[in-house]
Order: sequence, then C-alpha cells, then structure tokens
Amino acid sequence: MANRGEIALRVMRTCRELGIATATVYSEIDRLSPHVRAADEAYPIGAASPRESYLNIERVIAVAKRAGCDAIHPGYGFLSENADFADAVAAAGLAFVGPPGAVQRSLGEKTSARRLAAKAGVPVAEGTMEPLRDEADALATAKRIGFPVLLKPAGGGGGKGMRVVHAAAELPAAWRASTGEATTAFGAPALLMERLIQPARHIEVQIIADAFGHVVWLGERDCSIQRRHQKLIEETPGPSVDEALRAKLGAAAVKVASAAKYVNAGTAEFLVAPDGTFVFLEMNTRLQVEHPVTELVTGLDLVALQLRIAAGERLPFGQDGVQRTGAAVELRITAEDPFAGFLPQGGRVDFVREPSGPGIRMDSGLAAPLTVPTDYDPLLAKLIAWGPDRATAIARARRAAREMIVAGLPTSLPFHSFVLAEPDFVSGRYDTDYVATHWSRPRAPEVSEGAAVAAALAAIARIRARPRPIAVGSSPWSRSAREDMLR
Amino acid sequence: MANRGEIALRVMRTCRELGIATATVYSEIDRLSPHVRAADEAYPIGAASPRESYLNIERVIAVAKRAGCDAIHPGYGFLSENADFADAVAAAGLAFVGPPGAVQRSLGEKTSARRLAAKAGVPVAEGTMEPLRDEADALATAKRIGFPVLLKPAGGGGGKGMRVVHAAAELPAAWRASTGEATTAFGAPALLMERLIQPARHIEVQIIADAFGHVVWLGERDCSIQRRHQKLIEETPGPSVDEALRAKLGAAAVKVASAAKYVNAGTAEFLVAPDGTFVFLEMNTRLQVEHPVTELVTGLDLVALQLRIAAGERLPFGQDGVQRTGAAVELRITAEDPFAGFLPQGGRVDFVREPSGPGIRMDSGLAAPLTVPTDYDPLLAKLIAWGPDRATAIARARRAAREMIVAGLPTSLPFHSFVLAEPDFVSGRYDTDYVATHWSRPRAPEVSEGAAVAAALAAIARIRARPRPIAVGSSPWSRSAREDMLR
Amino acid sequence: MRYAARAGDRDLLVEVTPEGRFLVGDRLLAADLAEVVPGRVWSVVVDGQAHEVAFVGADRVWVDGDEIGLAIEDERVVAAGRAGGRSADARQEIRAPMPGLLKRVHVAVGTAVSEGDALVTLEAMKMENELRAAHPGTVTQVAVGEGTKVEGGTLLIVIRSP
Amino acid sequence: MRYAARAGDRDLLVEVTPEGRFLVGDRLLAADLAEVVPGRVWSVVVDGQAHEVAFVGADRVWVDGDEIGLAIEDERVVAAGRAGGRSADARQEIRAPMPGLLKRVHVAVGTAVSEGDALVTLEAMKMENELRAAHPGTVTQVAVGEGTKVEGGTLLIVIRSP
Repeated sequence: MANRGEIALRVMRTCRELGIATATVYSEIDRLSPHVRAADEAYPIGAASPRESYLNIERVIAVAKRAGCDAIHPGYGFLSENADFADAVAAAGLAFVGPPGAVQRSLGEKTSARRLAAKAGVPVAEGTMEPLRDEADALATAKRIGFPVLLKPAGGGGGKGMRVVHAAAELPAAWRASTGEATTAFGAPALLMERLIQPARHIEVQIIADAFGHVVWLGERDCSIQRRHQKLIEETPGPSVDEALRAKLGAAAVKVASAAKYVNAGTAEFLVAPDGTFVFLEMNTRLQVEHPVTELVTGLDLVALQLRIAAGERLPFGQDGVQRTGAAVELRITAEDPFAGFLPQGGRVDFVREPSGPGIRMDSGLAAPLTVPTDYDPLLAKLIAWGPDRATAIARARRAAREMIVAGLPTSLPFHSFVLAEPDFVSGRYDTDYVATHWSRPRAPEVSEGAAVAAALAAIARIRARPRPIAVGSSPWSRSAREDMLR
Repeated sequence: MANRGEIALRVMRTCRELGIATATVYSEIDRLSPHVRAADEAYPIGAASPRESYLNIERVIAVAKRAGCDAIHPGYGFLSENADFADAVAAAGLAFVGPPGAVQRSLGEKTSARRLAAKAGVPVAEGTMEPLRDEADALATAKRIGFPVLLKPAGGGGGKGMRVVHAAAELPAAWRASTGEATTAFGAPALLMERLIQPARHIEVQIIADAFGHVVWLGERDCSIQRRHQKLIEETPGPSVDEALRAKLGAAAVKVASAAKYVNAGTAEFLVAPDGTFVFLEMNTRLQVEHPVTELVTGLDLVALQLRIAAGERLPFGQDGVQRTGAAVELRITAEDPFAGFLPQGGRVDFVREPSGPGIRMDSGLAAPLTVPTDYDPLLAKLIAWGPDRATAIARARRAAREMIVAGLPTSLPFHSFVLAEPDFVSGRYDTDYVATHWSRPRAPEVSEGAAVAAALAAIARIRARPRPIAVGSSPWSRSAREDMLR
Repeated sequence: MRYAARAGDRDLLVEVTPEGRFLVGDRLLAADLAEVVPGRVWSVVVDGQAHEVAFVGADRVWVDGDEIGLAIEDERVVAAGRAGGRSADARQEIRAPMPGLLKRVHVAVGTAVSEGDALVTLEAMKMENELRAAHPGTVTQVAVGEGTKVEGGTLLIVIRSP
Repeated sequence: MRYAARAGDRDLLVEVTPEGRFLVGDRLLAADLAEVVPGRVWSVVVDGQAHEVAFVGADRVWVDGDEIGLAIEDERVVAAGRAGGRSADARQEIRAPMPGLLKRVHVAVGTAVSEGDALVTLEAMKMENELRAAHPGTVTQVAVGEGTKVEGGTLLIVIRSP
C-alpha cells in the first residue's frame, strides 16, 4: 500500500476481506497513523515531506520487494498517476494496481488526452492541443479563443494550479501562480488553456476495463460542489442527468478508454453545459476519492475489481450486468476552515464521534488522538449516504453529518450541514459556481436560544467543575459540582 | 420513544431524517445514556428497575402527554408487546407504532396464536392449544406427545423462560424455573408445551401490513444461532431456504397476519426441519432486533414504514414491489462472556472502537465512557454487513468484527470471530443446536507468536512508561520511555 | 457569580445562584447538566429540552449538530465593562494558520483594506492560500516579507479598524 | 529487568536490556513500540511486522482482532518461582459476576465436582444464569444460601483442586 489516510484503510479493508496480506509504507510523522496499525506489515520510508516518503519511487519499491509483495496499490494522489512509477513497479516484477505507464502517459499529459479524445470523436473544450510555449503564447491564445479562459497545468489533474483568467491584465499573475503550483504539484511547469465554460456542471463517469479489451461504465457522478476546483460533495445519479445524457456520457467515456487501451478503474471527467452539451476534460487514471457513491448504487467493490484485473482476470460482468439502485451522496470531511476560505488546518484531533446507522458508510482516517500534519491532503474522512431516492440519501447524509463531532481543529462539517439543507442543492439546481454563489460570505448557523443557553451553561459548568471521573449512573455536575458551589 | 439503547437511537435517527421531533423517557441510571442526548426532549420516569421506569405504563403515557407527542414507538422488549399498553396509548389519544391491543392479545398469548394459525391452515408443532393447568397436566401432556418436549411461557416470546425437558424426572425443576421466569418476564406464570423439533432451523418471515388489509412479506431471516433460545447471529436470505420454501413461508406468514387482522410490522417465527417441513411458532408483534438485515437487502426503512402506517397511510408498495438484493448478516454484540456460558456482565465501557467501511452498518448504543447496567438486556450494538452474495457479507462482517474494540467488559465478539470463520457456518450448515455443538467447550483464539510477543511487549512498556500525552508524530515509548529505562 | 456569555450571535447574562441554580437574564432555570465525556461532552436538559454540547475548540462549541463561537467572561471582566469579543475587532492580527511559504504580500503599511481583501498568499499543503481581511481597516504593520518560510502562528499583518 | 509473561497459551521470558531493547527467550528484538491512545492502545512493529494491541481488561488484551488472556510478572515474582496463573487453579473462588438473586445452590461442602458442573443458579438481567466449575475439585465452602440477594463480586463457592 503506497499511500496513507482513509484510502489506505479502505483498500486494506478489501484486502483483508479477500484474505490478501497487506504491507504499507509510512513517513516519520505517520508512525501513529491508523494505516500503520491496520496493515500486516509496515515500513518507514522517510521524512514527512512527500518527496522524502510517499513520492519516493525507489524507497516504495524497495519496501515492496523487501516485504515480498505481489502488487502495489497507489491509492489516489501521491504516485497514483505517475507513469514512471507504474513502469518502475512493472520493471520490479510487481503488479501495478492501475493502468500501465504507457496508458497513464497518453492520458496524464492533458493536451495529449485532449488530442486522443478529439481523435476518438469525443468533444473537447476549445483551447490548446499542445502545452503553451510561454506567457506570450498564452496571451495570444486567450485573445484567439476569447476571455474568460482557464489556465491548467498540463502535467496533472485534481484541480491543482488551475486559474480562471477574465482579462489580459490578470494573465501575468495567473501565469506565475499556475506555473508555480504546477511545478510544486506535478514537477512540470507546462500549462494549457481552455475556454471557460460557465455555468457548467462537473460530471464524471466511472469506467472499469480489463486487459482483454472489455470496457464497462458504471454510471456518473456530479462533482460540481467544489472549492479551488477541488470537490467537496459528490453524488450519483446526477440530478440533472437524464437517461439520454447518461447514455451519451457513458459512451463517450468508453470511447476515450478504448482509444487509450485503458486497463483497470478510471474516471472520465466532463463539463456539461445547461443545454446538455458536454466536453471531455480529462481522464483520472486511478481510483477516485468519490468511488464509494458508485459502489453504493451498484453494489460493486471497485477495489476488489481493481485487484482482480491487476491479477490478470477478466471483468466478471458486461455492460448489461451493471444495475444501479437508489442514490448516494458523499461528503468530504476535510481539515479546512469553511469560514476562512477553506483554509487547510493542521492540528491535533483529541475527540471524534463518527456517525453510523441506516444508509451510512464512513470511510475514515480519523482517530483520537491523532495529529493531522500539514504536509498532506486535508481530507480526514468521507461520509457516504445511500437512499432509495435522492431525498432520502440527502436526509440521511444531513442527519449523520449533524451527529458527527471532531474536536481539535476546524472541519468542513458546517459547510456540509448548510448545503444539505440549502434549497438549490436540495432541488438539484447547482453548478461549479455553487460555492462562490452560496458560500462567498459564510454565516455561522443560527441556533435556537435553548441551544445557545445550553452551550453557555455547559461552558460555565465546565469552568467551575474541576475535571473528575463520572460516577456510575449519576451526574458529577448535579452532584459534586453543585456541592462545590455551595461552598 | 418508550425505550433505550441502540433501538431508541435507531428509531430516532429515522425520525430525524423525516423531520419528526423526538421525546424520550429515561431511568435514573440512564441519565448519561446516548438516547437521552440524541432526543429533542428527555424526561426521567423513575428508578433503574424496569418496573419503575421503562415498564411503567402510566408514567410513559404521562410523559408523552406532557411532551405533546402524537405517537409512541415502543421499540422491542419492555412494553412493545404489552396489549394493555397499546390500548392505553390509544385511549390517551396517541398513535401506537405497532399493532393495536386486540391484535397483540390474539397473538401475544401463545396458545391463542397457535389456535389462530391452525385455524388459518398453517401447521403448528404438536402440543397444547390451551395453557397447561398444572405440573400434573404438564406431565400427562408430555407423556402423550412424547419426550423430549419444550416448556414455554404462554405469556410472551423472545425465548425467555423456555426449557427443554428430556424425561419426566427433569419436569419438576423445569416447571419451577419456567414458571418463575415467565412470572418475572411476562407477569404471568402460564406455560404451554410443544413437542421438541430437533434438529431444526429457526427461520422467521418479516411482514408489514397497513390498516386497509394489505399484507406484504419482505423475506426470511435464519436466526438459528442462539444461546438460551436467544439469537446471536441472524442472516438473510437463509442459506437453507430455496425459492419454493421461501414462497411457502411467506404465504404462511401472510395467512397468520391476515387471520389476525394484523397492522404494522411483525414477524412470523417458524421451525424448519431438515426435510423442509415447517411449523409456526409465534408472531412477534413488534420491530425485531434483527430488522436491519431485511432493510439492507430490500433497501426499505422499516421504521419509516411503521411510522407511516401508524399515521394511517397505506402501504406504498405491493408484494411485487419488494426486491431483494444480495445477502446480509447481523452480529449481536452483547455484554456477555462467551467463555462463561454467555453470562451477562454489567460494567463500565472506557474505550470503544467501532468498525465501518464498505458494506458495514452499525446500530449501536455504545459510547465511551458508558456504564452498562445489569438491569436491562445485555445487547450493546449490532454489526450488520451487506454483500452482493453471502460469502462477501460474511467476509465483511468478520473483517469488521475483528476491527472492533470494546474495553471494560467482556463481549460476544470472540464468539462472532469464531463463528464467521467456522466451516459449518460458512458453508451454511447449522441449526438451533449450533452453539451447543460448536461452542460447548469454547477455546480462546490461537494467536501467532508475533502477536503474543507484541502483546507482552506492549504490556511491559505500559507497566514501565508513566502515562504521558503523545508528542506530535513521535512515540513516547521510543523516546521518553527508552530514556526511563536508561536510568 | 455572574458571567457574560456570547454564544453564536447571542449575548447572555448568566448568574449562578448560591443554590447552584441558573439565572439567565431574569429567568430562573432548573437545568440538569451531566458531564458525559470528561471535559469534552455535556448533556444539558432544561425543562425537558435535551441538548448535547461538545467543546471542540478554544472558542468553538458544538451544540445539537451545529458549531458556534462561544466566549465566557466572569463578573470581574464583566464589571470591567468589556463586552465579549468586541476588542478583537478594533485590531486585527493576521497570523499564519500553519507552517508554509509566504509567497506574496498584497498590502503595505498604510493600505486601506475592505472586508474580504486579499492580504497575503501563503503556500502550504501544496496549495496557495490567500489570507483575507475580516473587517475593513488600515494596515499598520507588515511583519514578514515575501519568500519567508513561516511557522504556524507567526504574525504576518496587523490592521486597525476605525 | 526480567519479566515472565503469559499471553494466550504462550509463556514468554522477556528481558529489557539497559539500552531499552527486548530479549525474548534468546532472541534480541528491535521492537518499535508506540503508545497511540494513552494507556489503552499500542502499535508494535517488530522487524516490519505490525501489530495493534489494546488493553481491554485487567487480564485481557486485544491483539490484531483477537482477545487473549495476559499476565505479566516481574523478576521478583519470577524469582519467587510462582508461574503465572497456576495458583489460581488450585483454589477456585466462584463469585457473583453481577448483582442478582441466588436462586439455587446445586452443591454442598464436600461435593466433588467435574469441569462444567453447575454450582449455583443466579437470577440477573431477567435470566437464570448457571455458574459452573472451571476445573474439577471438591467444594470446600458455600458462602451464601439460596434466596439471598447478592452484590457483584460476592464470594459464593470455593473449590479445591487436587
């Protein structure tokens, strides 16, 4: 397991269920992290900085060999979309749980993916089919296709380093920032430019393919609720997607995958305009963070399928074998302050209560105590709710989100509570501008006077009562603390 | 909510999802219990002893009136199958979430239920159709139908007070014990006698009916894994049940329900012999502990349906509208010592880790810290696993059970870990004798030498290291504790 | 003992009577408070209304599913006449919320800023995060220059409000 | 310092060297022990093998999903030559595991019992629970009579094994 956090735990859970022994790597700062305890074997590979540990190809492969692994699962992020890593894994005689390096190369470089999709007859957004040469080239291109435009790193996806440019004046700053972030995130400064399609929905299609040319699509996910071009809430089916559009998107995803000779699980991302026309954005050549919503409506275990395909097996079903039932929504619970522009926050979690019950699945990397380092992605846990219909899934997600408590650092939970009761989201009317239009001036929740008074009284009681253990079946406050106050 | 523990939480979760405000009662010893915090309103109703609190009809109804409730959900146990309570609730102008008193009376008294089923053309076990007059009557009956026989309280179900009698010599002791427990549990000493059917599987059928005469069955549950005639593991579909038998059982359940003019959710219990012949045992006129396995394969929320029917609505679907997908298994995690005859244990829970992830649902009343009183049922939590097939559901249940940690008192978890890997259970070959034949001399698990050494080293480290907070990303043992030892 | 509490957007005056009852404003409440998880989670039942309270941060509290700000001051402070939280507004200190690299400083001493204006860009967690002004005011101090690696908590910018 | 440990059915002799390394039997282990939840959960990595250990009871430990018995004695006790748990076997004390009503006593002083024999019936949690002998032996004491209400921990029966 070449990863950490909730995804390492999620993958190793399926391994345990399949009777597959697991070995994981961990960085110095992760010695106490849950994935180290969940694995059968665990090996340190270096300092907290990703370059020194989770991004260090040589060390990861050295550990895999030492532990006698048969395969490496990269999770998402880190080395999951690194073609050189996939090649190195293969060269070391290990199975890479994901598409081979050649496929990752043809799809990982975004202009190459755009060329491939266009060639396969799948529409792409107007823009550059080669990386931009320099800022001047960028300006010329922007003027040709017309502002507003989108600057994107050509080297990788996930929304990192993307910048919207509304006018020529903004270009220099945007160019600097995007180039910088592209270098930091993908080790390559190359950028491309697309015409900005707005308003639009970010809708992606999950596909899975075996090494024998069979490609199946498993339904779509609407991932339009984003901040910094990164997803916060995903759901399936997409509330704006009808059967006709779903079929078109599925077919387009399969076209791209087939053209790329795709193997294993992948996701084709599209932008869909209000009129239902869509363009292909990119192919994510890995397991997605949001894969559980697809698992809940299809009943499939995508990680189990990934492992079987990596072992050379055929897809156990065809397109007709895919049934989808009900609706599912995922909340990404991140270590970010939604009242401060979703600023990531490291810190120490010293109390956690996670929800459960009907329709709720938690894929969590949380524990208490737990130190959340600032070196990695701020995702702490995923709350996924299923229901026979969208309304039930949303009601369950909201109920569960409001049961959850994380003490020690701010999380995205208040944002989720807001969205799940917000009329536009509840009625399915939203696009990629949602956060900007609905959360630009976030307001703290209005609580009842009773709740406010309760909070104040508990705080006063806490100040006055010295901490003491709870007596069986009695309340230290109503007993001892009251006595205190009589003194 | 006239209950406590996991079922109170489970019912109130659905209420929250439906936007229904909740009020609950609690006994003195339950002030710190989770259901008090989960409710919108909470009212104390008396001492820990059930008679003083959760069984006190007058007080429960007084609270419901004071809180301005529209309906009362009884959960299971306590007043859930008390016809007088159902009548009193109705008399108070409140909706009772369950069948009306008249129905409960005709099915609650077991000989009356046997007469009703026989009249409806559903087979019942050979035995008494009226309560036994006295010990002499019991002896005569036993001689007539032939040993071994089963002594059962006529006043209620749930396995309480049942005794197997193999020979006349055992009858006096069994009579005493059953009469005593029947009085304690149901307030009525009356007993009945049935011929013991062994080996047999305990298989029950979930039904739901509205007030307009529509009755639908939702599939069966095999509940043969029992101790003291009380269930420990339940699953659906039953591994021994084929479509033909399933249809027969479903039809029989509907016959009994229709004959009783049944309304709301209920469960018809059957004993199925190896040759597939079956007899009706009793009708549980309430929500069952094990209802979640049916929810997981049907996608229905039985509590939501109960509330709609109690509100006078019609069943929103017919028999054809019921789809079942995959398999589900439930583990009852109880405060019992499986190495001491499942002896119930009160105590204080001071640490809990509950599992989650793909296919896992927890319906839990656990928290840390939590005092588990000896006054109530020892059920702490239910671990329910779904899978596309039985093997996957079992693999997930086992994975999850082995992730779970409860510190402070012994639980049934070691038993569950054993069963879920035991060949007879895994292959679906088991009956009501399973615990007697497979767990009569329970053996502690064999752990690897590595695990044993790890446990010993941790224990020694714990003894030597003074408790101290964990430094960020470092191990107090490898740091400070090592320093200790250098002194 | 009297306390001034600010819970969310509500200001409450709470007096704890010698008998340990609570006087909130002019209402005497018979509140049943139970400490469920020591120092962390409390159950509060007032006249049948059940509330769950969890202390999730120095000045943040979780109550019945919502997170709100919470500040308590006892009567000595109350007597001193300082109301909860007010003073914070007059002087804004912008501090680094986590270790990172100060990529850009968008303001200088004397710059007039409005609510929401970007002040500095901090690169951390592989992302560029813009720290913005919470209230309008004038920059009175720029403590750190561009390109500096800063620890969490480092003072970056000070703003005075009229 | 040397320790005698009994983990499950394994007896281990463990010596902690002055350098803080572990000598288990004659094998020197470089074990990395990390306290994850203070006093409760530990992570133990020995030569890449990762184990999770949770202390769930006075003499019970959870390790990698299994619960086993655990007893540790330091060298003073070891020197005294008493092996872990042995002495407990010679004399069995049957105590009430919870408050309840002692419904029946099935044995008397002098009764010879075999492993698994029912000794008393205790009614608690609305169920009749039979307490049984863990090892064969002879009843040397019946501390409480039928019909008595007993607290958890009350001594009920004493058995001596040969």
